Amino acid sequence: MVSPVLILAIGLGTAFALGLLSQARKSFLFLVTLAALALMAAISLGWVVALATGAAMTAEIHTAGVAPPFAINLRVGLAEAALLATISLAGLFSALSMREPLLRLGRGAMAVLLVLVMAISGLVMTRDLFNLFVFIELIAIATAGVVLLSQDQRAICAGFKYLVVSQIIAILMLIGIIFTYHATGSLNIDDIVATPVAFHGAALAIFLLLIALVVELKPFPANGWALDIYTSAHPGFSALFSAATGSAALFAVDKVATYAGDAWLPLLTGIGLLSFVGSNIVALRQENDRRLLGYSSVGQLGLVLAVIGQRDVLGDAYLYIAGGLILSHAVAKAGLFWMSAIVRGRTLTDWAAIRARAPMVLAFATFIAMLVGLPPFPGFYAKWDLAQALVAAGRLPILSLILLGVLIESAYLFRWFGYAIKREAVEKGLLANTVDCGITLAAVAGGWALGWIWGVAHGEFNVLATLPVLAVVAFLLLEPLPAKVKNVLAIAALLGWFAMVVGGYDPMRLIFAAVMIPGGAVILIASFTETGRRIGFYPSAMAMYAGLALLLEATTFFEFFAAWEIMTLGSYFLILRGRMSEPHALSYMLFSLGGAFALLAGFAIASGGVQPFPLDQLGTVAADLAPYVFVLLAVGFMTKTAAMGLHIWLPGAHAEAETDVSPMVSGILLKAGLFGLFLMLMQLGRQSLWGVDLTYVLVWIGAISAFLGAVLAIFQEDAKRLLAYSSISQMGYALFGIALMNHLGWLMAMMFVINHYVYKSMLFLAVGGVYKRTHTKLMYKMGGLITLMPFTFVSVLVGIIAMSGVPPLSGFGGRWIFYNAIMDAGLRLPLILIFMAGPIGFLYLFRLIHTIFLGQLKDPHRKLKEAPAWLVAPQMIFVAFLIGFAVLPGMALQKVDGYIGSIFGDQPLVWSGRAIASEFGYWNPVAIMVVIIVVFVSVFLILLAKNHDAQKVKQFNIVFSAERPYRPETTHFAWNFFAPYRKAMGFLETPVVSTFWGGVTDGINGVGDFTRRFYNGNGQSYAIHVVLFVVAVYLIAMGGVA
Amino acid sequence: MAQIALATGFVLILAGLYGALTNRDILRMIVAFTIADTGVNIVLVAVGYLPGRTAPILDAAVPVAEAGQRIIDPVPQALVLTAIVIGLGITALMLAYAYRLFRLRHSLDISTFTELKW
Amino acid sequence: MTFEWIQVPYALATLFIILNYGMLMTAVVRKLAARVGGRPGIPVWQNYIDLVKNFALRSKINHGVMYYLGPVFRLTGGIGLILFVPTIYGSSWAQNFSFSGDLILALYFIFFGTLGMALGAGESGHPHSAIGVSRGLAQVTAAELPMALAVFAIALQYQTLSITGIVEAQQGGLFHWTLFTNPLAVFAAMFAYVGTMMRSPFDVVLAPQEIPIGPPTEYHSAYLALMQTNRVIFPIAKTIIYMNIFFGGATTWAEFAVKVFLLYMIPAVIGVVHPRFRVEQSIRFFLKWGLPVGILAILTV
Amino acid sequence: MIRHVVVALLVALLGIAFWTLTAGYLPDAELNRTAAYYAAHAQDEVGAPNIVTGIIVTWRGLDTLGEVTVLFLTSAVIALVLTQSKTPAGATGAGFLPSGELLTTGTRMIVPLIVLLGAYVIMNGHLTPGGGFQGGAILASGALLTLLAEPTRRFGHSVIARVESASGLTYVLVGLAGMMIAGGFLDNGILPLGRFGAMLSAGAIPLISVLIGLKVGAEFSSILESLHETEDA
Amino acid sequence: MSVLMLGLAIALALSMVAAAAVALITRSTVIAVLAAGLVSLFASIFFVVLAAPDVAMTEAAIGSGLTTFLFFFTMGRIRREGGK
Repeated sequence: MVSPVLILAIGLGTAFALGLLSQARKSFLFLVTLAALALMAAISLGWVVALATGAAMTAEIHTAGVAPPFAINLRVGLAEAALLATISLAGLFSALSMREPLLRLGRGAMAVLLVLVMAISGLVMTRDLFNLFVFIELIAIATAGVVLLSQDQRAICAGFKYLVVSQIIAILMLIGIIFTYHATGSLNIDDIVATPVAFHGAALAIFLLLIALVVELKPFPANGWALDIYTSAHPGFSALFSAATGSAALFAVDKVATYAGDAWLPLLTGIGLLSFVGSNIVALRQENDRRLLGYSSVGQLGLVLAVIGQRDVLGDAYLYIAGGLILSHAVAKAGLFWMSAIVRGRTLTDWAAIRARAPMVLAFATFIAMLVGLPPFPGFYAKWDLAQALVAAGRLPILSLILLGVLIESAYLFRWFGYAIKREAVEKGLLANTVDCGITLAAVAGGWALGWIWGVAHGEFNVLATLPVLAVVAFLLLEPLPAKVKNVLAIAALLGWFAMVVGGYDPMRLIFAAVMIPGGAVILIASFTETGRRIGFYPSAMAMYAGLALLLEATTFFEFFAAWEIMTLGSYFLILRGRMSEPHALSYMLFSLGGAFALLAGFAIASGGVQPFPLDQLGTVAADLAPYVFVLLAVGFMTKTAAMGLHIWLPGAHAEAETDVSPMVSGILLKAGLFGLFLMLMQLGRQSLWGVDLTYVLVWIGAISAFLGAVLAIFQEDAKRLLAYSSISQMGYALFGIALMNHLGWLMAMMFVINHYVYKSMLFLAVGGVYKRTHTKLMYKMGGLITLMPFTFVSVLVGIIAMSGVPPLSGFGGRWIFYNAIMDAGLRLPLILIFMAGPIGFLYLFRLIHTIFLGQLKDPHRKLKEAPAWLVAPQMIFVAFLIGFAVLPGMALQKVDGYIGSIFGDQPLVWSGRAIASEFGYWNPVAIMVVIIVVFVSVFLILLAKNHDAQKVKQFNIVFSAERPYRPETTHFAWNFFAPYRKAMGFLETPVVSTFWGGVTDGINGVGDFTRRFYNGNGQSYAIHVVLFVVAVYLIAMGGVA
Repeated sequence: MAQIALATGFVLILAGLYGALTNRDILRMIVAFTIADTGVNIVLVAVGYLPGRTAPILDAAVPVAEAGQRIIDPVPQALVLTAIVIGLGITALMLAYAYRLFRLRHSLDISTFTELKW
Repeated sequence: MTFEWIQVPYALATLFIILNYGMLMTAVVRKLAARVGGRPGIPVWQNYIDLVKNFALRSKINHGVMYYLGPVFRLTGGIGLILFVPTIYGSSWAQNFSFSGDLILALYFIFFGTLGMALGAGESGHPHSAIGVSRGLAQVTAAELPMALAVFAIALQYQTLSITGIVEAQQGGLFHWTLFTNPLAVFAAMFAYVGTMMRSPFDVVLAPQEIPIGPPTEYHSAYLALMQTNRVIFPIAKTIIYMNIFFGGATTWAEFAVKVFLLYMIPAVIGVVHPRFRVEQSIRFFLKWGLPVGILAILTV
Repeated sequence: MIRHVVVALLVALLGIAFWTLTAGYLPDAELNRTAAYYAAHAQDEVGAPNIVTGIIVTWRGLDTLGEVTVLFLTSAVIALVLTQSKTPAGATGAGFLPSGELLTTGTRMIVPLIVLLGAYVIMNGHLTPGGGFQGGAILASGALLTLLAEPTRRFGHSVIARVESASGLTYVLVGLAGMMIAGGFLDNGILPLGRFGAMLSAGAIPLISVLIGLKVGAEFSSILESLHETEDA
Repeated sequence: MSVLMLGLAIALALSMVAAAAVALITRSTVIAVLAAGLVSLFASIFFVVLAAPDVAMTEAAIGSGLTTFLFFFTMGRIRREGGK
């Protein structure tokens, strides 16, 4: 392997050699520069591969042929090699991105860039303190030089502010170095660690050096001077500045922290966390995209600084975590900056222009997922291991602060992504050219490769290696195919996976699998109505299904959590496709991520840092920890089942989603939450916290959700919102059932899982079909569609009969089991809410069917056709299933009943032939169906005999109070259908929960908007901020002692 | 002797910092920074000074054999040389920036260059 | 609980008895109400005349499928309710098809008729029927609440959901009736009973002056015939349920006739002296008075 | 006004920190490990009587390489900064005061001496105090003097750039040669250590000093040149 | 350690601090720059006293010489282009 010193030598040599070549042939000079950078990248990559595969040992390079303490030595281990590779690659791509100014300014600029990359590499390799200082100064001057390449006039001011603060840093660092030398007698980092510290002022010396390096990392309160560079410099340089310089400075801090000893680590953690959370909050109110990226990169540097601060606890996972975070930040941030070169406008909404190029949207999504740390990227593995290690060491507050920071960061990143997908693009907003797109896609490839490497390195479970995720990647590649072909493939994939795994599941998991996988396939039939290629739909849908499939397959906490996040990611992209769904998709994502982080914390506490922790051992958690694990996991799962209080994302997300996405998200996705609750309650059972039985709390939440969900559904004017609120109510029922913690309660919940999937998908598809024809979701704008859309009417009719629990159909089965369940459950008061929710449920269902299908037909709708055949087909399948399930509930329930019996150890239901008897009553679905049908047919025959030749008359043919209506709109009673209810119970409609969550978000935004005002742009005040920061930390850390 | 040098060095640094942070004129800030740099250089050399010893040059007066007892610590001097040149480099760069800033807005007052904020 | 074919003729017989009893009783009650008002009132066999007249009428109008099936749903609801509830305790042939479901089935099956009626009225396109349906549903759901609580209280008290089981537990003397063993539940249930009997003060649903007879506005001839047969037997079916659960059930047809008549008279008597509530007033009434009693019934069972 | 008070407070607090450093400071009685090593091995390992130059050129050669790059960077950046901003047409440099008699004759007399002194300082860098940097600076002051004397005279800018690049490149190549032939990067063992105290001794140190001297001189003059040149171009 | 050297050191220290104070307080920038150059000159003498000849030469050549010249050069440019 060639010696890494060559990296420095090539960098410098080419920089000097450029002077010799003729100034005229600029493109040749540019090629030489690129060749040099490529060579440096090749060397570092060679070292990475050699070190990773163990072919080479950590290289110790002695300059001047003398042993280290007396000469400068360089070291290249695996960490250094990885950083070197990132830096040189970032340098190469940034040079490509900055080709226009480089060619314009000639060899001077190229030399400065080369020296900058060399200096950053030197900073990573050197093991000598003063050499560290020289390289930092080199970076400072080179940065000042390159910043000038930007067209932006403000770059000069930014450069000057940068230089002013670099001076202050230089002063502090020099004093720190010289007094460390005086105290320890040597300048070499490894040598200092060996010898004990004699001079009592050494602590202050170490402090000065450390604080100088930390200020170099642009910590939150004192980083105004660096943010201007991000805003005004050329994006190519900003990429290099944040990815390469940021990572190298972090590594420098890490080197100094090793010899400074563990006493300083809490200080580093404190500064890091303050910087991470602070800059993320301030970034919330940013409108300029590059400044936002600046804040985000400062935040990420703060996060890694905090991780460095925790190195004593992380042990050997430290490199894996810190490396994962640094590399994913470097690749993502560099990619985003290079992308910002393509977008013409500088505000966040101008990024809507990237929609013109599908690969760019994929790139944007990849980078955001990497920054937030979603699977399958390294950040995800790193965050998981970090959480495990922190909880194992009992440092929960630090973990919660980090998760809070990540949540805030995901807030503004996903809001930005929403703008990019949803806002209308200004024309010519994209300066897409092959080179910039090429670089960005290279970064994307780098990101996915890192994801694979981190997955393999994780040992336990490589997300990218699982079959479902590979299917998602396959669908990403199949994008150019027409939608119908992809739809067939998708359905085949789902059914194939179900056939493959169906054998190994217990009855309960089997039902969930049946609802989720083949259920998804049935809903996908409805996607045949779409024409064209539907870019982005199939990968997102398959990601959601992959998440669900893996959720059922999961055996350990990590697999479960990875599946949970993939499912959330996929469903977010699906919901975002809706026309008006941007704010709702954002609130969905934030709630889901909040819930996922609650799960992460819960799993971490439960496993206590033991990796890999099997899922079925959840019950073995220590008794004092169990309630907290219970609360965290319950909150996490309830964000997904939209229990009251965590529900405000659901109405918007389900209502604004596309026609075939609403059933998927509502019918299937909510079941994931229920599946989680089942697992949790199965393992943890009844827990009580501060004397309150938590399952009793869940009962109350379930009851309140059921009642309020139904009440709110009555007052909706939009059909899909009505169904969305009804989903909240039905999930409330299911949650109530599970929380009863008795056999029949769980059976009732399972009934709801099946029933809710069937009729909610049916109703959403029906309303979707009506929407496709009438182009409106507002019920009072429709009416009288029964004659034009008979099949849709039948499906909605069967749906509401089943849903309201009226006897012949399966809804009644659920109610019957519910009654038997509450008979022996000790509680009384929550039942009242459930009893009230029942009939109210019937109201909104009737409103749905009356306002859309009955009443007066509007003139514009006279010539409407039936909903598209592909939409009606799945509805008919569901109708058939409902009737079949109503007559033979045993078909699905008997095995599950046995399984639940094995858990609770009792067998309350006796399945005798077609009748089901319980301790309190009996239910014979076949008899009920037969009696009703016989009576119905006989009465119908009587009416038919008497009135068979009636002539069909239009609804319009009516007289009321001696007047004939002249326009159908006036006589269709639909708007504010339940006015009396609104007068009587309107007070329940006050948006208590949404005002609470709105208050929380506005509060954080307000804080962000207030604190960012203190960056007033004045270079001198920034310098004062730095000195103030140094003095403040000095007082806190040293308390004035030497 | 060393304490005096250290004290003057630190006083110069503090004076330089004070000047840099209070003066609104850019040129005066740069002057203040040069003074601070000189102060740092003095501190660096002062740390290397051992009372009662001579310059680290091995010539007739200081034979190689007893060099260890006769010379002061050469390392800080080596560092100072680099520090001085770096100081000059940064000062020259700041002057060039000051000139460009002046050409931009025809004023040298730092508070006029504040459009990059929030 | 197996099914024998003999049960079909038995059920038809019970149905025939109840149908005629209903015809006569409702006519008698209307005659009593008229006499109180100083009017001679209708002849006792008036219902039979209306039924024959309506069946004889020939109608050419049909507003669509659901409109056509509306009355069928309605009558099926009425007949089904009778069939699913045992009429006479102890008699072998008057058990109807009560083996197929029990208390919960009876409770939920009430909605079957309401749903059918609502759909049919909705399809008729007449604004009055739509308004009537909206009022009816709003009011019935509020009224059903105390009933559901009372039923649950009873189920908890007797630890069974089968109606025959409850009736059996109430045999043996007046003081074994639920009326005395669990008066709060009965009181709550009577709220619901009065509320759903479509008599003032809760008859805004088919308020004659505002929206001529509400939902069935557009119905006439054979449709109306079916509805009227249902109007006759549906209240009786509900009364049978109340009688079985709260008032000791009936061991002989005579006891059955007397109890049904007396129960039927309660809302009639209340109706005569009360003005009509608006819908939100009745909802508030049920929530303010009916609900607390129901809650007490549950808590104290 | 509050800014002054705040800064004064901050500086006072920093003063306290520094005061704790100076109060507790006592100079070492003995040379510490590194200095003692350098003192002992100055002759056999580096062969340079001037230990400081020895440290600068070989032992801590990377620093000096970094150092030279700093100057190279500064001159490149200043050239960048000033080429981007041609002076506005109106304010030409024509208004130069004709340099006085004393200055022109003085320059003609002193400049050769300065150049000679610079060369001496560079060549004897490893023997007497001085070395690449000092010599380079002196050469630059020579160039500065000529600039002051005849402001209109143009130096061959490409000549300076070529000298600067050539010396930089050779310096790196010498470093690499050190790595190939001798112990490590920038090791002065590539040439024989020679007699201690002689002009051509201490291995590659004189060569490197010359390269540094040329480079520093060229860079300083190019800085002055670009500052001067953009004046009235 | 002869008293002479100590006295010289103290004198140099005080003069340096005085020059620095002048540099920071004066109204006109020219005097400030000259004062800074003076500080640098005193520093180079101080280095000689501290037995660091190399540093003294560098400080003299670069610190006082070139830096001061750079300042005057820039100020000249600024004044010639309508500066104060």
